[in-house]
Amino acid sequence: MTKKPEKTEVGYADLNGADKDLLHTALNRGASRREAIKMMAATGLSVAAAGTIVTSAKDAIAATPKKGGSVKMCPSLHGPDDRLIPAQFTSTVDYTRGRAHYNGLTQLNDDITPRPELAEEFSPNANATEWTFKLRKDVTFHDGSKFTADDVMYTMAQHYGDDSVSVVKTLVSEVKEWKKVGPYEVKAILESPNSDLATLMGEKQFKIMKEGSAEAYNADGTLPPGTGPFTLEDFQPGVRSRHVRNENYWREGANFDEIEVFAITDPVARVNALLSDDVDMVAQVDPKAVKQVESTDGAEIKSTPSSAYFGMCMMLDRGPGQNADFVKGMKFLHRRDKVVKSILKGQGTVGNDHPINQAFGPDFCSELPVRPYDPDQAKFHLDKSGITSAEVNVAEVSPGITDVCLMWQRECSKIGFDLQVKKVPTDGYWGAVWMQTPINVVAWNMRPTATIQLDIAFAPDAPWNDTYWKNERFGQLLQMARSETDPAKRHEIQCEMQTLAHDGSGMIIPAHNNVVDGHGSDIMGIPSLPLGILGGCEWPEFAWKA
Amino acid sequence: MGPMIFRRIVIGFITLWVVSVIVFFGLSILPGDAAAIQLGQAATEESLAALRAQLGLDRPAYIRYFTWLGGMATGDMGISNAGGATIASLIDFRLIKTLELGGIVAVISVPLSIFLGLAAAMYPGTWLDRILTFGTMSLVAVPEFLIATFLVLIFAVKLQWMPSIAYMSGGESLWEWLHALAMPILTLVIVVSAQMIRMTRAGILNVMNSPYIEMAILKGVARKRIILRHALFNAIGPIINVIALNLAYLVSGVVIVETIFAYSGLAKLMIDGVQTRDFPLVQACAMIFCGTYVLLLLTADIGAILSNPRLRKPK
Amino acid sequence: MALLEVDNLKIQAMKDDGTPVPIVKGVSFEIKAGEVVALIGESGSGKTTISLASLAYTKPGLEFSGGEVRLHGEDLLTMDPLKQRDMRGQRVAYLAQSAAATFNPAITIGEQVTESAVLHGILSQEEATKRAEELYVALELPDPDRLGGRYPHQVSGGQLQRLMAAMALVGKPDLLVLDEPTTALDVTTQIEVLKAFKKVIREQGSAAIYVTHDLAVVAQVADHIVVLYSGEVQEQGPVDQIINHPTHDYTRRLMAAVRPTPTAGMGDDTEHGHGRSEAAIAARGITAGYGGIVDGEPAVTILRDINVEVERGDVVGVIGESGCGKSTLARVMAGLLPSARGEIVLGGKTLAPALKDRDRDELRKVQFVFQMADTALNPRQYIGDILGRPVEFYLGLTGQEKRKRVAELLDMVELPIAFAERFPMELSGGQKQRINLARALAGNPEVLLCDEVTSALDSIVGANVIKLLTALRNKTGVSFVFISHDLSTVGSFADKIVVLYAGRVVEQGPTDQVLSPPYHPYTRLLITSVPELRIGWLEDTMQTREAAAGIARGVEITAVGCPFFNRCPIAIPGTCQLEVPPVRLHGDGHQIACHHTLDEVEESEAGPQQILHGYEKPIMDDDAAKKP
Amino acid sequence: MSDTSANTEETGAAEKEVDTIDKFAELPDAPPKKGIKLSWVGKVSVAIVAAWVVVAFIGPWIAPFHEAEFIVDDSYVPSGGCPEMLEELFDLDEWTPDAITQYCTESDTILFLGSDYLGRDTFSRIIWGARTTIGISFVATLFAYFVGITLGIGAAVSGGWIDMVLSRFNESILSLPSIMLGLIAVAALGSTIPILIITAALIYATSVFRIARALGQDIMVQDFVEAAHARGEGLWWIITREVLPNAAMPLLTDFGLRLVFVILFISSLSFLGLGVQPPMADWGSMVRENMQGLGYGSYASIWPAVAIGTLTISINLIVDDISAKSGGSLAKKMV
Repeated sequence: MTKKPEKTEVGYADLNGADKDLLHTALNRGASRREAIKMMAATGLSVAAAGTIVTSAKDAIAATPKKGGSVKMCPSLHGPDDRLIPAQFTSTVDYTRGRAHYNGLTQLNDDITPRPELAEEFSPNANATEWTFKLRKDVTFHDGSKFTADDVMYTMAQHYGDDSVSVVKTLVSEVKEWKKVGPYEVKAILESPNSDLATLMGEKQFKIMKEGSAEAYNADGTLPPGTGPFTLEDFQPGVRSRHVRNENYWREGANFDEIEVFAITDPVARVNALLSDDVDMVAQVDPKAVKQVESTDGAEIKSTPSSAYFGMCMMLDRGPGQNADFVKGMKFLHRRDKVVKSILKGQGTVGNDHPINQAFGPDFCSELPVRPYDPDQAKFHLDKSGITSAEVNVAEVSPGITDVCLMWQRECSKIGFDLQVKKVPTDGYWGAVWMQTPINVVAWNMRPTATIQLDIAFAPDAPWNDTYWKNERFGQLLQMARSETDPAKRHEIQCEMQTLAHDGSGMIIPAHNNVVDGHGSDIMGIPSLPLGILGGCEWPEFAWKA
Repeated sequence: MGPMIFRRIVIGFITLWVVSVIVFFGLSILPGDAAAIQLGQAATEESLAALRAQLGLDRPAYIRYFTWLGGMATGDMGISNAGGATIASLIDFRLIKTLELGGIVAVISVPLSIFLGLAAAMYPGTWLDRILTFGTMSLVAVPEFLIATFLVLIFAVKLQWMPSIAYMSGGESLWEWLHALAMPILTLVIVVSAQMIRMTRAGILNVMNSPYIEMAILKGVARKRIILRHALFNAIGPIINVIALNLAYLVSGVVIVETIFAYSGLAKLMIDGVQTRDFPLVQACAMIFCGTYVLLLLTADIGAILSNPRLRKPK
Repeated sequence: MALLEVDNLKIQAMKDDGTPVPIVKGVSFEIKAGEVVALIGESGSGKTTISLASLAYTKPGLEFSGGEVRLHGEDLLTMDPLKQRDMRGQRVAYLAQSAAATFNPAITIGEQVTESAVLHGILSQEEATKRAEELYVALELPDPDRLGGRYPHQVSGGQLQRLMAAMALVGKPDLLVLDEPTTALDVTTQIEVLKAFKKVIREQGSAAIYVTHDLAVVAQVADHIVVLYSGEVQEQGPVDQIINHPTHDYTRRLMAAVRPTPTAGMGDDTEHGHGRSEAAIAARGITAGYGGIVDGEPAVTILRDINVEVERGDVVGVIGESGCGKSTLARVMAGLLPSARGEIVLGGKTLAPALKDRDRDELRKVQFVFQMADTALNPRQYIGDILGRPVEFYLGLTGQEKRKRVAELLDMVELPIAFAERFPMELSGGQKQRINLARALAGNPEVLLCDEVTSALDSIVGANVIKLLTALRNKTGVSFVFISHDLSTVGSFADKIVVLYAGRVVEQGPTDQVLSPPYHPYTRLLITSVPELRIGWLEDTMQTREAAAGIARGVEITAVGCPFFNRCPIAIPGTCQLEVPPVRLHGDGHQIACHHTLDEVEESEAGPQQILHGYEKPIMDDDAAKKP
Repeated sequence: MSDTSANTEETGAAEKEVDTIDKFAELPDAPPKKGIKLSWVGKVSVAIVAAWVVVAFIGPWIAPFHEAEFIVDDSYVPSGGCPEMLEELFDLDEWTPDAITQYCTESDTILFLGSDYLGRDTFSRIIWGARTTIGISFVATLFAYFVGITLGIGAAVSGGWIDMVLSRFNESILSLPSIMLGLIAVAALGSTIPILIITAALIYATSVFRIARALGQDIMVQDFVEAAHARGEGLWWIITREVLPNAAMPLLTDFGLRLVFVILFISSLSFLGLGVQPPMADWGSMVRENMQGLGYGSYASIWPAVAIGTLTISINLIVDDISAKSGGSLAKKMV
C-alpha cells in the first residue's frame, strides 16, 4: 500500500532534526498516534515505517517510568509442555516467564551488545579462548538463599554431556569446560575462540537456576526459585502464570506490580483481545491485522526490524535440488518487494537468499545487490535443468510462509513450471518433513550475532544445515569471524560468507520478518531488542504502565 | 430396569476399552513422537535420544500401552509426556472449567430449545414456525468460529460490553464470572440450540399424526394441552436423546470455542495432546469423553423409559 | 326440531395437482334426540367422513365444500373455531374404531376419560372422576376404582373399547358418534361391548350416530338406518323397514354378505374326488411358545400338545378368540416358529421344525398367508414383482414365462393384469388380500395356511374372498388351514373345524358335527355369540346363560386343568381347574375335551336360564335416574 | 376401477344380484400415485441447488480470474474495488464507496466481492470453490451413507455378535470428538482430497449407522420381511429388496443435515491449519482464512459463508418439502 517500499527500513534514528522536533511537539501537544503517523506518512514514509518511528519517538520522549499496575500479556502458544527450566525453553511463553523469573550472566542491549547482569564483569582473553565472569555478591534467590558460583556451574552443566536435553547445546559446543575460580567467579575454557560468548550468555536458555532446583522440579513440581524481577505466584502449564514484583530484587527492578502470562492461540482472537482492551500486550500480530490495530485508538503495534527469516529449502543432496540450474532458476522467481508488501504488509525487509540483514548493522553486506525477479533467467535455467515439476512441503511455521509459496507457485506456472504446494501439519513437521523432503520451508529466529546466525544453518558441519550446502571455504570463514574483533575485517569476512550463501546454498530467503507485536497505548518503555517478541522478551523488567 | 442399567454399564466399559485401543493406534500412526515435537527445530540425534530416555519413550509401544492400561485400572492416569506434570493435575482444573461452561450452556439452551421447538410445533406453517425453522437451519449451516468471531467483533470490540476472551484470574464474583463467560456461552447456546430446536419440533410433529392426537382434537382439547400433555410425553424419548448427544458435544467438541476465547478446557487440551503426541494425556481425555458419552446416553435411555409407561410398567 | 340435521353435505379431497375429488356428494339425514342412526356401507362409502362432519371435523386433506350440519339448528361448519372446540367432546362426542390406537399410551386412563369434561368446565376433576367410575361400573369394567390409575396398555382391547364409551359419555354429550366400535373385536367380546353401549346410550338418553358395515350389528342397536355407497345415500329408513324390506339393490347386497348363523349342514364337506388316504399336512403333539426352550417346555407356552390332521384338498377351520394360539399353530406349521415338542408331517414326510432347515421344495409346498395384507405386501414393490419373485424363486421362471405366470395368478384371483404395474397402496383392502393369496399360490403349494385373511375386511369384501377361496380349492385341490375368530365364516366353507381355547384343542371334527350338539361349552358360547340379522337378537341372547361366560374374564393359559374353567357355566369346581379334561369321541373324528360326559353336556344345554347381567343394577346417577 | 375386478365381486353370487354388479365396485384405498410435488419454496430451493451444481461444473470457465491469481497487493479490498484505486489510496478509511465509483467505474478488473487476505478475487474463488466444496461434501456424504447403511442394516439384520462388535466400534468412534479424529487422520495421511473425503465419510458414517440400524430393526419385524423369510429368501435379498427400499425415505430426510456437517467439518479442520490444499478454494476454509478481514469490515469471509448457507439450507428445504407430509397436516387442525 506504499508508494516507496524501499524506504521501509528508515528508523527513528535516521530522522533529521526538523522531523524529530515536528514529531515531538505534535506528540507533546497530545496528538493521537494515528495523527502522528498520518503526519509522518505525509512526508512520504510508509505507514509501517512511520508507525515504528512514532513508537520510538514516544519512547524517547516518555518521561521516567511509573511504578504499579498489573498487566496481561499473551503469546501465541502454550501447552502442557510449558517449562520453567531455561535449558529446555523453546517457546516465547517460556522465554517471557524465564525473563521475569530469572537473570542471566549477561543481558543484551537493543543493539545486541552484552551488558553485565548477574556477572558484574566479564572479559575474554586475548584470542577469545577463555572467558572470565565475575559474579555479583548481593543477589539472592526468591527463596532467600544466596546466589553463588555453584549455581552458575550447576546451570551451565545442563548444557553438556550426552544426557543433556538442552536445546542450545550446540551453540556452546566449543566450550570445553566451566571452571569455578572462586565463590563468585567462574571461567569458561573454549576449544576454539569465540568472541561472542558473553552475548550468547544473554540468550534466554542460559538463565541461571538455583543449584538442584531442576531435579526438584522434575521430581515433584516444586517451582524452582529464580533471582529475577518477579516471583512466581501461580504456574499452570498451558493455562497461565502469575508473577508478582520481587520487592527485594537486587537492583532497581520491575515497574508492574503483577503480570499474567497466558497464550491466545488463535491469531484473530489474540488481536481482538488487544483491541477490546482485555489484554495489554500480545505477541506476533498477524501482519494482515497491523492496519486494523493501528487504526484503533488505545492499541499500538510494536514492530522491530529483525534478521529473523523464513525461506524455502531446496536440499542439494536429493531431488531436484541436486541440479544446480534448478536451484539457480528458482531463486529468480521471487518478487521480494511484493512479498514484503502484500504478504508481510510492510512488516519486514527484503531478503537476499542469505540469513543476514540490516538488523546486524555493520555485519550486513549491504553492497551485495538484491537478487532481482527475473522470469526469463529463471526459465532459462529451469529449461536447462530439464526439470518441469516439483513439490514443496509447507507448514505454517511462520505467518505468511504458505502464501509466499503460493505466490512462488503462481510465478512458476507463468513460465510453465508446475510447482505443487503441499500443506502439511505444523506438529511433527520438524521431525518428519524439514531436512527430509527435497523442498520444504523453514523459519529461524534472529540470533544474537551474525556469526551464529550463519553458523547455525549454513556451517558445513552444522546439524541444522537445512539445504545440505557443504562449503569448506564458508567453514573457514566462520572460524575467522568468531575470533575476529576488528569490525572492518569482520565486515569483509561476513560479506564473503553472505555472498557464498547467496549464490551457493539451496536456500531461498525472500524476506526477513519484523518482530510485530501489539500493546496498549498506555504501555511504555518496551525495549527494542530484535531477538524475540516484545523486545526480545526483555519487557517484564523495563516496561511500565502510564 | 436394574439389569438393563448393569448391562449397559458393562457395555460402556467395553466401549471405553475399544476407544483406548483406537486412540493408541491413532497416535502411533502419527509422524514424530513427544520428544521430537518438544525439541522441534532444535532437535539433534543425541538430544532426541536423551529426551526419549527421560520420557520413557524408548520402550516399545505395546509396553507403554499396557503400563498405561494397568495404571488406568488402578486409577492412575500417568505422567504427561510433554512437560512431565501428572495427567491428573492437568485434567482436574480443565475438567471443572469444561463442566462449568457446558453446565451453564445446558441450563440455558435446553429449556430454551424445548420451548422454541414446542412453539414451532404448536403453530406449524405459521410465520413463527417458518422463522424458527429457517433461522435454526441457517445457524446450523454457519461455521462455529464465524459465529464466535462475529459476536466478539460486535459485543467485545465494537460495543465493548463483554470481554473478547473468557479469561479469569480467579476469585471472581459470580457476576464477574458470568460476564467473563458471556461470549462463549452465547456462542455455544446458539450453536447447540439451533440443533435441539429443530429436533424438538421434528420429534413433536412426528407423533402429531397419531390417532390419539386426532382423538384429543375431537375431544375439544386446546392446542396448548395437545402439545404439552398429549404429544410431548410421547415424543420425549428421541428429544432426550438429541439433548444427550448435544451435551456430550459440549464436553468434548467445543475445541474451537475454547481456542477462540482462550478458555482452557478439556477439548483443547486433547487437541494439544494429539499435537504434542502426549499419549497418556490424549488417552485420559478420550476416557473422560467416552465415559461422559456413555453415561449421558444411558441417562437418556433411562429418561426415555421413565417417560414411557409401556416400558415403565409392563403389563 | 331434530337434534342434528345433516343437510346436503358435500366434502371433497384435494389431489396433488389441485383438482378436487368429491368424497361426500350431497348427503342429508337427521337425528332426533335419543335416537340411534346407523350409517352403513363398506370402506370408501364415506360413512366415517360424514360422521366426523357432525363434529365439524374432516380428516387432513379433506374439506367441506357445501351443505350444513346443524346441531340444535346451529350450523357447526361455519361456527367460530373456538366454539367448535367447545362443542367437541361437550355436545358431540366421538368413539373411534380402534381404541388401542386412540388412547394416548403415555397418559392414565382416568385422566383421558375425564379430560374433556374437566377442560370444558362441565365437571370438576373430582366429580368427573366419580362419574367416570360410575360409568366403569355401568360398562361392567373390572375393578372400577383402580382402573383410572392404569395405562392403556395394561387393559384388554374389549375393555379399552368400553372405556372409549366412558370417555365419550363422561361429559354427557347430546350426540355420540360411534365409528365401527366393535369391528375389531372377537364375537364374544363384541356382544358385551354392544350390550354395554346399548345400555348406557339408553340410560344417558343421548342420541348416537353408529357407523358400521355390519347389518347384523346395526339390527341390534339402531333405530334408523342410512345406507351409503361412495358418498351418496342409497336408501334410508327405520331399522325394521331396511332390515326386513330392503328396497335398494345395494342394501340387498349388504344383506347377502351378512354371515349366516352357523348351523349344521352349512359346512361344505363334498367329496373332492381325491381319496382321504393320507394327510396333506399334520401336526402331531405340538407344544410351542416363545422364549428359550428347556426340555420341551418353552419359557412362555402358547400351544399344548396339539394334534391336527389336514386331508388333501380339505379346508380345516381353526377357530378361537384372539390369544388362543391359532395363529401360533399356523406359524409352527410354516416353520416360522419352531415347535418345542411334537412334529409337523407333510405328505408323510416329517419336516424340520425350523424354516432354515427346510429345503426350498418343502417351503414351496407350505405357504403362509398373512392376516394383514397392508403389512404383508412390501409397499415399495410393484404387484408384478411381489408375485414374480416366488414364481422365479420356486419355479425358476424368468422373463416372458414369469410375466405369463404372474398374469395367470392375477387372473386366478380375479384381478386385471394391469394391476401388475401398481403399488400395494393403490389397491383396496380386498384386492390387497387377493394379491396376498396370489403370492401364496405362486409356487403351486399343497397347503395354504390362511391367518385371519378376512377379519380385517368389510363383510361384502370378506364374503367375496371366501368365495374366491372356495373356487381356488375346487380349481387347484390345495388344502387350506383357515384360521379365524369368526365361526360363521369358518362354518360356511370348512370341511372340518378345530376349536382352540387357550392353546388347547377343546373340540374338533367335521363341520356338521361340531356345529350340532353336543357342543363343548366354549363352542356353544362362540355359536351363540354370532350376531343374527334379527332385531332384538341381542336382548334374547343376553338372557341365555352362555353369555354369562363371556362377561369380562380374560383368557388364562394354564398348564393343568381345563383352561375354560374360569368361564365355563357348567364347570365342576375342584375337578376342572386341576385335571386335564379327557377327550371324548363322538361319531367319526368328532372329539370334545370335557370332564362332563357328552350326555351331561347335551342336557346342560336345555332351556335358557335367567342370570344377572347388570341391567338390573341401579346406576348411582341422578340424571340417569331422572331420565324415563 | 376396471370391469374385470368388478366382475370378481360376483363370482358364484346369487342370480338376482347380477344386474347390480357394475354399480358397486370395490373402492381403492388410494388413487394411483403421482410424482413428488414441490411447494414454491421447494422449487426455489431446487433452482438454487441446481445453479450451484452448474457453477461447480463450469466454474473455471465463467470465473473472471483464476482461484490462485493475485489480483491486487492489498488484503480485503471492498466489493467493487479495483487495482487502479489502490495505486492512489493506501489507507483503509480511504476505500469509500465514492472512491470506488471514482476509480473503478471503467476499470476492466473489478473485484465484485472484493479481494481476500492475499488480494485474490473473492468472487472467482467462490465460483471455483463451488467445485471443491460441493464435490467433496457430496461424495463424502454419499460414501458415509453407503458405509453407514450397509453396516447399519447389516448389523440390524444379522444381529448377534456381528451387531455387538459393529455397534461397540461405532459407539467408540461416535464418542470421540470428530475434529480430533480428523486431525489424526489428516496429520497421519496428509490432507489430500481423497483422504479428506474418506475421513469425513467414515466419521459421519457412524451417525448414519445409528439411524440405519434402528430403522433396520423396525423394518425387520414387518410382515413382508417375515414373508420373505418364510419363502426362504437369503440375507442379501432381504437387505437389498425388502429392507433398504423402505428405509430410503427416512434416511434421505437426514441427508441435508449430514451434508452441512461434512462441509463444516472440513472447514473446522482448516481452523487447525489442515483442510483442503491451498491454493484450492474451499468455502469453509475461505471463511476461516479471511476472518481477520471482519475487523476491517471486509465481507471476504461472509460471502463464502453465505454460499454455504444457500446451498445447505436449500438442500434441507427440499428434503423437508419432500417429506413435508410429516405431522404438520394434523397439527394444523388444532384449535
